[in-house]
Amino acid sequence: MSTTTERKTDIGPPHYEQFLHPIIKANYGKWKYHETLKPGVLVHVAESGDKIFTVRAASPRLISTNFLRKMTGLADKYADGYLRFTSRNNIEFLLANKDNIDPLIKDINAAGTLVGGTNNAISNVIHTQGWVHCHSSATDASGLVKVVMDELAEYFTSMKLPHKLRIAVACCLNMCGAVHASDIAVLGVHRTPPHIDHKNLPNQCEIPTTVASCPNNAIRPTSIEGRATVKVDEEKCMYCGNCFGVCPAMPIADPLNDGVSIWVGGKICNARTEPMFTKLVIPYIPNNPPRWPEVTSAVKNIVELYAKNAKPYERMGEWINRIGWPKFFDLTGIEFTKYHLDDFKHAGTTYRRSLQNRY
Amino acid sequence: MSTTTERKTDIGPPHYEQFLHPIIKANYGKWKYHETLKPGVLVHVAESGDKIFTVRAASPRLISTNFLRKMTGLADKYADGYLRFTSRNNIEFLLANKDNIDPLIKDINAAGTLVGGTNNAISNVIHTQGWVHCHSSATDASGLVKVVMDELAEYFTSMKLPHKLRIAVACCLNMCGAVHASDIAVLGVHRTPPHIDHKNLPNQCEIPTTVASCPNNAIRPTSIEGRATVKVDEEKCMYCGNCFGVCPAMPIADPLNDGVSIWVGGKICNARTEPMFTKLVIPYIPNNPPRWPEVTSAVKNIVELYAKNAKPYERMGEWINRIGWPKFFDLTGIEFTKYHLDDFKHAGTTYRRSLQNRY
Amino acid sequence: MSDELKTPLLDELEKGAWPSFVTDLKSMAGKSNMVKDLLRQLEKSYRDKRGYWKHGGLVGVMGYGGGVIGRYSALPDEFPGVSHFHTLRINQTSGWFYTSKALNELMDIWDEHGSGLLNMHGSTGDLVFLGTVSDELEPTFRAVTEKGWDLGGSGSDLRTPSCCVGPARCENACFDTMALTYNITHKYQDELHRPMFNYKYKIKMSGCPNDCTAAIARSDMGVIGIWKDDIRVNQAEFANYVDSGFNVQEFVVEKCPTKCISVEGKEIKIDNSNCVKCMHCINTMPKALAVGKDRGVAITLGAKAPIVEGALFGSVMVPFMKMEPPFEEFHDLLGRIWEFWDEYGKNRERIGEFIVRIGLATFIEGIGLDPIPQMVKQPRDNPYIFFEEYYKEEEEK
Amino acid sequence: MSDELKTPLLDELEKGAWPSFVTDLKSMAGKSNMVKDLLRQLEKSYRDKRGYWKHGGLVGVMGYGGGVIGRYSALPDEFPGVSHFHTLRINQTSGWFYTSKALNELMDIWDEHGSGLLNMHGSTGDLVFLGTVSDELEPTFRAVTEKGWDLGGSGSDLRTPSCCVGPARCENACFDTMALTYNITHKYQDELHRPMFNYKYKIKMSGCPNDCTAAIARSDMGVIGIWKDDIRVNQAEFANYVDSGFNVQEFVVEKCPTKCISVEGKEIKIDNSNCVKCMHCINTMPKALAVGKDRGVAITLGAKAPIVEGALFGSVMVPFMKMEPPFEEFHDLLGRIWEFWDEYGKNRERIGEFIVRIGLATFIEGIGLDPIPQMVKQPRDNPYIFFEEYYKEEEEK
Ligand code: SRM
Ligand code: SRM
Ligand code: SRM
Ligand code: SRM
Ligand code: SF4
Ligand code: SF4
Ligand code: SF4
Ligand code: SF4
Ligand code: SF4
Ligand code: SF4
Ligand code: SF4
Ligand code: SF4
Repeated sequence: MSTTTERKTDIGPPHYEQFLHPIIKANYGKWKYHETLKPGVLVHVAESGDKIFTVRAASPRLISTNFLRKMTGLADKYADGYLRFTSRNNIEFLLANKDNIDPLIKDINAAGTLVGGTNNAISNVIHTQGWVHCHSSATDASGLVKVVMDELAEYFTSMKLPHKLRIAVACCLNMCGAVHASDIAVLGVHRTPPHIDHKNLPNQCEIPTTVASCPNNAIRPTSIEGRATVKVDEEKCMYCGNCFGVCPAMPIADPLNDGVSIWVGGKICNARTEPMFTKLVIPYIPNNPPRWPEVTSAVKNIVELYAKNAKPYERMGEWINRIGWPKFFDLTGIEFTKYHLDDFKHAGTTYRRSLQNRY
Repeated sequence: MSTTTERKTDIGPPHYEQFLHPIIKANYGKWKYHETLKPGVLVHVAESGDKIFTVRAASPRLISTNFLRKMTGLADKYADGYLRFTSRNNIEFLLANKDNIDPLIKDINAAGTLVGGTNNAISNVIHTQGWVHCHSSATDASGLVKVVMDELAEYFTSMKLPHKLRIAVACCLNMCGAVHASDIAVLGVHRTPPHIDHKNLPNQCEIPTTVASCPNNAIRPTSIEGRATVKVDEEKCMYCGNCFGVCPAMPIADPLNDGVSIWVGGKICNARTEPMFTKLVIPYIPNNPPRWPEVTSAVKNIVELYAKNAKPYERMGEWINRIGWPKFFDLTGIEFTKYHLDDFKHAGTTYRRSLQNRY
Repeated sequence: MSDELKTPLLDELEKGAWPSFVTDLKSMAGKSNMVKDLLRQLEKSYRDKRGYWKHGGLVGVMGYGGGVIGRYSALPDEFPGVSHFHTLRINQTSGWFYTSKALNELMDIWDEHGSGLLNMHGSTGDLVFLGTVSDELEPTFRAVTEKGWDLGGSGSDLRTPSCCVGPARCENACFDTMALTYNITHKYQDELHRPMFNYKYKIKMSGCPNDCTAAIARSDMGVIGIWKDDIRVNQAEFANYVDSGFNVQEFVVEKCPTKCISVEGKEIKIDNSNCVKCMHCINTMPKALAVGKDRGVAITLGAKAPIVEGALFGSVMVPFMKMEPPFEEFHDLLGRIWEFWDEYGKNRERIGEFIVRIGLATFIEGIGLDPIPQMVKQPRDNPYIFFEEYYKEEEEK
Repeated sequence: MSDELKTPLLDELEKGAWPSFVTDLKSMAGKSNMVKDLLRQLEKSYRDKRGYWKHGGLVGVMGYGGGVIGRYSALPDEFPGVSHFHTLRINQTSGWFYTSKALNELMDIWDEHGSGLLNMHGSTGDLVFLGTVSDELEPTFRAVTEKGWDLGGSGSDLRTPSCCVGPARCENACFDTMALTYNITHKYQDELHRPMFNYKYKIKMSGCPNDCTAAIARSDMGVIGIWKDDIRVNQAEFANYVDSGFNVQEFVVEKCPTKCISVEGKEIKIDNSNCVKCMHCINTMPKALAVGKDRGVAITLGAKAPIVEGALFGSVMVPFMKMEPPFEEFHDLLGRIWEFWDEYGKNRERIGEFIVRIGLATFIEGIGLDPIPQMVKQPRDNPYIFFEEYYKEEEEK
C-alpha cells in the first residue's frame, strides 16, 4: 500500500469537524446540561433541545487492531460510525438514538469489555509502557492495571463511591502519566544505585549532561585509566534513574530490588479544594508478577475504606484531610516509617508547624 | 550599696511563689473561667469561688525607674503590692477588691498611661531597640511604636475590633520580636549593600564565618594587597545585614536609603487556623522621623479597613484569606509590585498553582 | 525458539473482569511475529522481574526529529520479532474524535506496516502505533500522511497538544478547546516535528477548571477555560433540586471554598465577587447553574512530573485572557515565552524549573507581563527583597 | 557640649495619647548624664536618620559568658555619657510576677549603678537594665545577686526561658508553666550563663495552644500545653450562651477547623476524636467548655526569625508528653537534643535550620524518637526515597 505520490510533511492532524456527529456539529458550543442515565451512560442536552447519548466503554489502552476493529464495528452499528476516546483512554460511542444504548452495551460486553467509569466511579487507569516497551521500567504497567482493575471492576460499572476515584500506574519515576496527582497511584521504584559500565560510558554518554541529570548531585566526573567517566556517590543516590535516561551506560534495573510503591490523595480539578499532589503511603512492595497480590489487596483496602468512610463529594485527599493522616494510617493498618518523612527540597514545609494535631 | 559578702553566681531568679498574690496562691491551677468586665479589666473565677481582678495598663517598655516606681506605688495602693507584666509588655495589677478597679484606673491615667489591651483590642506593640541601643538598626523602634499607637490608642482602650490585633515593630531583619508572625508589622530595612572596611576587616572578622553568614552566598573571600578580606557580589546582596552582625567591618546603615516596610496577616495561636507568617504589603517607606506620617497613615488605613470589613473572630490574616489578596490590595489602594513576588528558597511554593482565583 | 507460544505467567492475566490485553494480544500472535515475540519477551520479563529493552536509539522519518521512539530488544537473538520495536506517535484529532472509517484506514496501514498494536492513546495524547522495524517507519509515515494524518511530538520539541471535548459535548466549555488545539497544532508544525527547544513543551487545553485533560498537572502550558462575570442561575431548576431532597446545604453551600453561596428558601444567592470559579456548585447542579457569559482562559505555566526538581503544578501567568480566533494575543504571548526560555533556559530544563530558578518577577519581566496578586497565593513572607531603586548620594562618605 | 538639653525632634514624641518614653526619659535627664546624652545622641539619630552605636564588644561579669550586651557610642566625644552603654539582662521571674518591694529594690540598685532606664521586658523575657559603663557591670551584678536575682542569657547559650501566666491565673493551663520554667532555669544555670552551644537556644512555655508566649514562633523549643481526652462540657452553661443570643452556629460551629462540633437544640456535641485542640470553642465559651483532664504538653522545635534560611515556626517533635515534676522525661529528651545538635550542628546554626538540613528522619533517629504521622502535615509527595534496606545477591552480574 506504499504510495508513489509526492511526500507530504507537516500537514498536521485532520480537521476535527469531519469526525463530529451531526448532532454535535449542529449544537457545537450550545450544550445546556447533562445527566447520567446509568453507569457509563450520559445524555447531553442542547439549548435546541437536541440530545446526544454517550456510552462509555473500558479499554486496556494497549490494544490491537483486532480490538479496535471490533469497536469501530459497534460504532457503525449503533453510533452512525462516530466514536471518541477520553482523556483517560475510555471509548465513547456517540448515539443519536436512545434505543441503541442497551443493545450497544450488550455487544460491548460480548466484545469482552465493560461499560461504566462515569460520575462516582473508578474510571480507567492512566498508565504507561512498563516491560512492554520501555527501557526504564521498574515494573510492568499493563499487567498492574489489569490485576488492579480486576479487583475493582465493580467500582467501574457502578457509581457507588463517595466521588470520582482516579488511579494511575507508572513504571518509573519519570511518571509518564498522572501519578503525581491521582487519588491512588502505583509507582514502579528502583532501590539500588545504577551500575556504571565504564567501558561504554565515555562513548555513549555526554558527561556534563549526565552529571547535571542527578537531582541530588550524586554524580561526579572522574577518570578511570585515563578515560573520562563518572562515579556515583551511593550515599546520595536515591535511585531515581534519571541518569540512565540520559546515559545508557548507567543501567539501574535490579530484579531483586525493583518493585512498586503506593501513593494516595492527589487531585487535579479545582472543585472545592485546590489541586493536590499524591502522597506516599507504602514505600515498597516487591514485584510479584503475574498478579501482584500484595499490591491489589493494598489498593483494594484503601478503596474500600474510602468507600465506607468518606462523605459524598469528598475525593480521597479531601477525606484524608478531614480525618487526618494519623487516622488514615490507623484505619488502613499501613505502617508509618521514616521513608514517609520528606527529605527533599521543600521538606521543611511539610513538618507539622502547628499545634493542631490528632491523638 | 556594693556589698562585701561572698560573690554569688548561678543562683537563678527567685522563686515565683513569693510574688504571687495570696488569692492566686490559694487557687493556683484551679481557675474555672474568666470574664472581661470592661476594656483592660478581667476577672478570673476559681473553682473555690474566689476571684482575682486584673487591670491591664500600657507601658512604653522603654521606661525609667521613675515610671516603674509610679507603678509599684499604685500596686501598693490598690493591689496589695502585687503586679506582673504580660508577654506583650503590659503591666497587670492584681486586685482582690473589685472596688479598687475604678480608682486604680483613674490613677493609672493620671500617671500618663492607658488601660486596655484585652480581648478584641490592639494590645501593646512587641518591639526592639532601634536607635536607642542597637548598632544594627535601620530605623528607630520606640519612636515608631509611639507614633503608631498615638494613632491607634482608641483601639487599645476599647474592644471594638473584630478580634485581637497584634502589632510588632523591629528595627532590622533580625526581627528581635514578633514581626514574622503578627497581624501587622513594621520592619526596618536597608536597601544598599554593606560597605567594606578593608583596612579593619582582616583584624575584626573571621572570614569563614563572614562568608557563611550570607543567606544568598553574596560574600566571597578575596585578598587586597596581600591581606585576606572579602568582597560582596552586589547583584546577589539583598541587604539583610547579617554579615554586619558577625563582622563589624561591614557596616550597612545608609541614611539615604534605610527605611521601613509594612507586613500583615501573621498569627501565632492555633485557634481556628494554623499559625501564619506575616506577608509583605509595603516594601519601602523612607524614614521620616520624628513622626513617620506615611507609616502611621498606612497602618491606620489597614486597621480601619480590617475593623470595617472583617467578621467577628476573624484575625487580619483570616480576613484576607477570606477576601483574597487581590481584594486586599484593591481595598487598601496599595500597589502590588515585583517585590511582592517571593524569590527566596521556597518561592515556587507561593505561586498560584490552582485555577481558584479572584478577578 | 520454538514456534509455539507458551506464556503461563501472562495467561494468568486472561482471568478477571477487566478486559485483558493478553487475550487481545494473543489474538494477534498468529498474524504477527512481532506480537508473538513481544509476548515471549514479556513472559520472560514476568519471570525474571525485569524489562528487556535497550536504551532507545535515534531513529525517525526523513526531515523530522520527533514522533518516533526507537526501541530495541536487549535479547534480539532470542526474540528477533522485536529486535527493532519502534513506536510512531500519530497526532490524534482535537478531542480524540474519530469516525470508524478513519480508524479503519489507520488500522489497515498499521496491520500492513507494523505490529498491529496500539495505545489509544499515549499519555500525552497521541495515537501510538506500537512497534515496527526501522525500515517500515518511512513507509508507515507516507501511508498515514496520504490519509491526512501526521506525526506528533517527541524529544525537545512542542509535544502534541491535546484538549478536552469542550464545546463539542460539554456545557461547561468556556472557550473552543477543539479549535485552539487545531490552530496551535497546525501553526507550530515545525516546532512540533523538529526538536529545537531546551526540553519538551507540552500544551493542554481544558474547557473549564474541572480540567479534564489534567492541564495543570501535566502540561508545561495549560490553557484552561474560565469566566469573569456571574454564574448564571436558573432559580426554577434550583428549586427543583431543593424539592428533590438534594442536600444543598451540606453538599454545596458548605463545600464552596469561599463560602460565597447562601440559600434563602428555595432561592440561591451567590456572592460572585468572592467566587473563585472552582466549579463545584455548577458540577453538582448542572441544570440550575452554569458558567458565566464573559468567558476566556487562564494560562498556567510549568506543570511537570518530579524529575529533576520535584513535581510542579502549573502556576497562573495570565488569570484571564479572551480567546477568539485567530488567537493573536495568545500566540504573541507564547512567542515571547519561547523566546525568553530559549535564550535563558538551560539544556533539559523544563519551563517550570526555569521559572523557579530565575524567579517569577524576572520571568514575567522577561515575557512582558506586569506583576499582579493573582499570580501568587500570597505575597512574600521573607524580607529578602532585592531593591532595585534606591537614592544615590553625590559622594560616598 | 552645652549642658542644656535641646531635643526638638524627640519633643514631637511627647504629644499624643500613648505614654511617651520621651517624657519619661526627660524626667530622668536631670538625675543621669547617661540619660541626657542618650537623648542627645537619639536626637541626632532622628536628625540624621541613622543609629550611632558601634558594634558591640565583649564585656561581661566574671565567670559568665552571657547576660551582658556591650554597647559603645560611635561618637563618644560628642556624647560621653553613653560612650559605654551596656545592658544587663536580669532573669525575670516565672510569668513576670513581681511585688512592688522586689521591684523597688531592683530600681534602687539600678539608679545607683546604671542609667535608671529599663526594658520591662526584653523580647526574650528578661528584665533589661539598659545602659551602664563597663566598671559598673560587676558591682551591679553583685548587688542583684545579693537580692536573689541573677543574669539571663545571651550569645550562644540557653536563653532565658519564659512562660505564660499559666496555672497562676488561667483556666486553660494544661501544665504548670511556672514550675517548669523555674525548674529549667535553675537546672541549666551553666548552659544559661556560659555560651557553649552552636548558637542560641530559646525555650518558651505556653500553657495551652493559644500560645500566649508565642512559643511556636519565637523559641527553638516550645513546650505547649495540650490535652488528650475530651473537652469538658457544661451543658447548662452552654444553654445560657444559646439563650443569650450568642450565634453559636456562625461563631463556633462553622469556625471549628475540623467541623467536629454540632448543636442539637441547646446541647453541644463534640466529636473529640477529630478535634485538633485548636482552643477556639473553649475560648469563645469559657464558661461552658474547658480543656480535658488528661493533660500534658506538645514539644515543638526550631522556631526562629528569618536569618539565615528564612523564618520557621516550630515543628512538632512530641505530640504529647506528660509533664509532672521532676520532669525527667523532658530533661532526658532535652539532653539528647542538645547532644545531637552539639555533635552535628554547625557554628551559628539554629536547631530549626539543623533539622531542615539533615532531615527530620535523621534528626529523630539521632535523638531517639520513632517516626509518627503527627510529626508532619502529610507524608512526602516526591519519590526521592533513600531506601536503606534492600536485598543483596551473592554475586553481581
Ligand atoms: C470525557 C472527559 C473529557 C474528555 O475530553 O475526554 C470528561 C468529561 C466530563 N467530565 Fe471530567 N472528564 C474527563 C476527565 C476528567 C479528568 C482528568 C482525569 O481524570 O485524568 C478530571 C480531573 C480529575 C481529578 O481531579 O483528579 C475530571 C474532572 C471532572 C470533575 C471534577 C471532579 C471533582 O473532583 O469534583 C467533574 C465534575 C463532576 O464530576 O461533578 C467533571 C465532569 C465532567 C462532565 C460531567 C462534564 C460534562 O458536563 O460533560 C463530563 C462527564 C463526566 C463523567 O465521566 O461522569 N470532570 N474529568 C474525561 C473522561 C475521562 C474518563 O474516561 O473517565
Ligand atoms: C496575659 C497574657 C499571658 C501572659 O502570661 O502574659 C495572655 C492572657 C490571656 N490570653 Fe492570650 N495572653 C497573652 C498573650 C497572647 C499572645 C502572644 C502575643 O500576643 O504576642 C497570643 C498569640 C497571639 C497571636 O495569635 O498572634 C495570645 C493569644 C490568645 C488567644 C487566641 C486569639 C485568637 O486568635 O483567637 C486567646 C483566646 C481569645 O482571646 O479568645 C487568648 C486568651 C487569653 C486569656 C483570655 C486566657 C485566660 O483565660 O486568662 C487571657 C486574657 C486575654 C486578654 O488579654 O483578653 N490569648 N495571647 C498575654 C497578654 C499580652 C498582652 O498584654 O496583650
Ligand atoms: C509513551 C508515553 C507513556 C505512555 O505509555 O503513554 C511516554 C513514554 C516515555 N517517556 Fe514520558 N511518556 C509519555 C507521556 C509522559 C507524561 C504525561 C503527559 O504528557 O501528560 C509525562 C509527565 C508529564 C511531564 O511531561 O512532566 C512524562 C514524563 C516523562 C519524563 C519526565 C521528565 C520530565 O520532566 O520531562 C521522561 C524523562 C525524559 O524526558 O528524559 C519521559 C520519557 C519517556 C521515554 C521517552 C523514556 C526515556 O527516558 O527516553 C518513554 C518512552 C517509552 C517507550 O518506550 O515507549 N517521560 N511522559 C507517553 C507519551 C505518549 C504520547 O505521545 O501520547
Ligand atoms: C534586647 C532584644 C530586643 C529587645 O529590644 O527586646 C534583642 C536584641 C538584639 N538581638 Fe535579638 N534581641 C531580643 C530578642 C530576640 C528575639 C525574640 C525572642 O527571643 O522571642 C528574636 C527572634 C526569635 C529568634 O530567636 O529567632 C531575636 C532575633 C535575633 C537575631 C536573629 C538571628 C537568629 O536567627 O538568631 C539576631 C542576630 C544574631 O544572633 O546575630 C539577634 C541579635 C540581637 C543583638 C544582640 C544584635 C547583634 O546582632 O549582636 C541585639 C542587641 C541589641 C542591643 O543593643 O541591645 N537577635 N532576638 C531581645 C532580647 C532581650 C531579652 O533578653 O529579653
Ligand atoms: S514511566 Fe518510566 S518506565 Fe514507564 S514509560 Fe515512562 S519513562 Fe518508561
Ligand atoms: S539514579 Fe538518580 S539519584 Fe542515583 S545517581 Fe542516577 S540520577 Fe542520581
Ligand atoms: S531587630 Fe535588629 S536592630 Fe533591632 S534590636 Fe534586634 S538586632 Fe538590633
Ligand atoms: S547584607 Fe546580607 S545579603 Fe548582603 S552581603 Fe551581607 S549577608 Fe549577604
Ligand atoms: S474541562 Fe470542563 S469543559 Fe472540558 S470536558 Fe471537562 S467539564 Fe467539560
Ligand atoms: S464555583 Fe465554587 S467558589 Fe464559585 S460559588 Fe460555586 S462553589 Fe463557590
Ligand atoms: S497560653 Fe493558654 S494557659 Fe497560657 S495564658 Fe494563654 S490561654 Fe492561658
Ligand atoms: S478545640 Fe477547636 S478543633 Fe476542637 S472542637 Fe473546639 S473548635 Fe473544634
